[in-house]
Amino acid sequence: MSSILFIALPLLFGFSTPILNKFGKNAVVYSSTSMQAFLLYLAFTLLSGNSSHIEVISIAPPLGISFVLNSVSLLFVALFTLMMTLFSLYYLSHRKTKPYKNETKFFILLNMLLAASIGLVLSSDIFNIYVFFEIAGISAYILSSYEKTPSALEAGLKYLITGAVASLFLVFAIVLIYMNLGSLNLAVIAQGFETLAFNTKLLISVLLLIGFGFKVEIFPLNFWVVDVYEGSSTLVNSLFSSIVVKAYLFVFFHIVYLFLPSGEFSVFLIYLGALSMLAAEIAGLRQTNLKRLFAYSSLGQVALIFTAFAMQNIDAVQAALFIVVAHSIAKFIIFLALTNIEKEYKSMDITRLKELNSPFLRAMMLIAMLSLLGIPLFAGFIGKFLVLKSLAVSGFIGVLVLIIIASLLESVYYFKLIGFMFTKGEKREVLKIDFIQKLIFIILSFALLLIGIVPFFFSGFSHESASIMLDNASYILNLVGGR
Amino acid sequence: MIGFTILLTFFGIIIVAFASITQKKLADSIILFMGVGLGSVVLFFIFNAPDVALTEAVIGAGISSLIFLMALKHLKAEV
Amino acid sequence: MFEYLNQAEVIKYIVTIGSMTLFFVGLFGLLTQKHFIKIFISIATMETALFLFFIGNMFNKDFTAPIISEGFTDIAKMNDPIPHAMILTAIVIGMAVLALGVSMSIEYYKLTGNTEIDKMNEMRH
Amino acid sequence: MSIKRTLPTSVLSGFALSGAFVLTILQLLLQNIPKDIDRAGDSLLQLNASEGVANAVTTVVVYFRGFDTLGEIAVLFIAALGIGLMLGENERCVIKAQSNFMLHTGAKLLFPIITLYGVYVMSYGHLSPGGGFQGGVIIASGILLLLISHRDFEVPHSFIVWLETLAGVAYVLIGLIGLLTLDVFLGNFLPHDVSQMGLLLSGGIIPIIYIIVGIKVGSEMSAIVQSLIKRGDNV
Repeated sequence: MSSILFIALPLLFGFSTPILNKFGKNAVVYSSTSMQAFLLYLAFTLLSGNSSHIEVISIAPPLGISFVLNSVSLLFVALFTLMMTLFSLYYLSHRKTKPYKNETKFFILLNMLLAASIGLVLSSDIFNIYVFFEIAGISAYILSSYEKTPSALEAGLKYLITGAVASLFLVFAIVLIYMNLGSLNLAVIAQGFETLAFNTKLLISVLLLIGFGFKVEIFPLNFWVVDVYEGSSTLVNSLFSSIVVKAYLFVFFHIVYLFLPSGEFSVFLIYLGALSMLAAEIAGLRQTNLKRLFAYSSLGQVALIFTAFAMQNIDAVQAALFIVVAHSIAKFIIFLALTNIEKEYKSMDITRLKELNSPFLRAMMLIAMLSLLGIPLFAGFIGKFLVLKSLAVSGFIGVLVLIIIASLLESVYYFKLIGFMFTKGEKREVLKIDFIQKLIFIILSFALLLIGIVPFFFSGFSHESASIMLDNASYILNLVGGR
Repeated sequence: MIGFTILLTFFGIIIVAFASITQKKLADSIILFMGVGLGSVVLFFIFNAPDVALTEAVIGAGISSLIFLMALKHLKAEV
Repeated sequence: MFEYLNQAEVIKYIVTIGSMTLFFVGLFGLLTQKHFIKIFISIATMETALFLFFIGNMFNKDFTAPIISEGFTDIAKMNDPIPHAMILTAIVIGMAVLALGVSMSIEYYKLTGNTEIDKMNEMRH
Repeated sequence: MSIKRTLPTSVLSGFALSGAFVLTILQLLLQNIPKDIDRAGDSLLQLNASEGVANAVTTVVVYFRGFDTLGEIAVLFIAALGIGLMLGENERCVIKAQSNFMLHTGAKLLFPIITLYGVYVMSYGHLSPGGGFQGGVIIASGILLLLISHRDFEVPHSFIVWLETLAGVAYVLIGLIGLLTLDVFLGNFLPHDVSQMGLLLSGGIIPIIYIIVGIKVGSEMSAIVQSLIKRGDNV
């Protein structure tokens, strides 16, 4: 089976939507959802087998573009297709009550976003990564201002301007890489990057850090994130925090591992991540708007993943992969639950949780929040535990303390929210939830509990993925042969 | 001669770009921005990149300035 | 006159310094200007500066354009086509993003009457 | 009588900040001017000779780095969609053209010439400078001319949509046919004999793809231009 299908099929469905539109109003929605489900099926069949291969586009790797499918990129592909399929299914029931205008355009954007995030993960060519970076960015800008309210447009504009500046710096880095190394293939660049002069290396790393820093929401460059989360619709936010930022995180660290396998740069990144986490959690304490609050929580979690990835050892990368999965699922649950709350109560103030009258939603949000906090028996625990453990082993005691403080701050506002949810007060009438939506919530929270209770069940796979992600030599060997 | 041409064109582009950015009137700054595009077309042509020059001519100097101009029209239409 | 300007080294210096100055002009505009259109013009200027930097640095004045035609068939003496292809792609992408941004700011203006980036404050409660 | 003009601090600090940033970059760049090394482009030039295409840039854009181009037209597609969405459903025709007789007739006369030139640039992209992007945009600028000069002129929206859909689907399908026949996505499965170089029908799939790209780019650009000029016809 060919990995190009993961990108070509969503692109094909995106392009052909106007034709599909002729077959009736629902044709686009249903066909896109079933295409995503097919990709999900494909991803899981590949996950169960032991498959690793290189997909060549036009000409062979060092010169042409190629896509590398191994167990770690497959993990991300499976995660993205799962999230996107569940999102489309959720939307199928959401549209009965509150459909978007121009649903076909909405689904084009979803398909393009899926194709681009998968492309970011699979691609092994840095200019191709830039192209996917832009596709994912543009679909995200439009999705965030999709509702065309003033705040949605403001969010979209802020997102677009920062995104344009970010891509500018990325292009600068790519230009310098090609000028100095004469290739765009990640493997060839990784081979030659060591030999560059220190100044050039420094310049390229800093430019890459600025370019990706905007997108992976790291401390000085994340001023726009919270406004974007607040301005965009709650439904779309679930995509931002579970797909878009994860794709950027993966590709950033994929590049960091290949270009700068060790050294001061990664220590710098570890401190940067820990500081961003602390900053995000401190800012999160004062929020009274649910969307803003969860946006800050997302920033904190992403910074934690950033720190874990930056450690560059197997334990930490394994931890990062666990947190990626746990955070994606948990934030997905939370934003979908918030969509339900917003639809019914028309407000996003945190005191609104007191009036929430739906035992089901309360239970789901509780599971997701406990998982985000890293309570034992929930999926977030194993990741956080492994991060702290490997920080202690590697001797980053200062970082360890920073992360523990940040986690405590995080637990303060989460327990405040949980308190709000379970105070006896004036309750509204019961919030009805559609059967499909209930099913999605149950599947996701079951996944969180499964990972939390039997993490050792997944540890073999995560260990293999982490070691593959760190194994530069075989990546380079696969791409360029014995050169 | 080639070096001198490059130097002169760069000099012109930079001055025009600075004027375009600091100009008070938006219409002026858009027209000046077209000048930046034009200068870079000349440079791309000198740099043996006729394809890029053609693209920059139709897109960088042409369509995108027109998009800006139309946007200006929209922004002023309802003052 | 000005023969020394024709050396390959000197051309590279001219290109680097010139394009970085252009980049500086764009960055200056991005940091100081407030109107949306000015912001987009600054970003476009920075993009143009990068493209000039790249193509100019990869340019060799003794070589020809990478097109085989009568009299120009020596493959070894052609300029590298990859930068040209990359810049071709990047120009189109940059234009698409700018056009989208412009249309978003038009719509934002229609709804709020605001054209300045500093006054975007729908979110501050 | 002198008016003292003082610059606001924000301008000064912006100047200082950007100046410092760019000077640092410049310093680092000038210390290491890249040497002439073997780059991927040189190998591609060698390979290009075997594809039967005169313009190496076209081969690189359309074939060797064909996936970038696919992504690029996806970017344009989404951008056109977003612009249609943003400017879609308000009042019609904000920009009212006050065209006189000369502009009216001149535009009518020029439009066929511009279109012809666009088609030429598009279909000779593999032999001379130019190609799909440039040709498509040239055709779109011809349409822009008509839009400005003729108040009632309008390209039917459904026509644009069909063109861009068919072009996009055709591009991906050509890629998939390559996957089926040669086991390589976007493989050049049509005959591309070097001896044919210089003819209009040479280079296998390369000119075909570039024409498809041209149609796609032309229709996207026309859609963008039209939705910026006439708001309201793009749903």
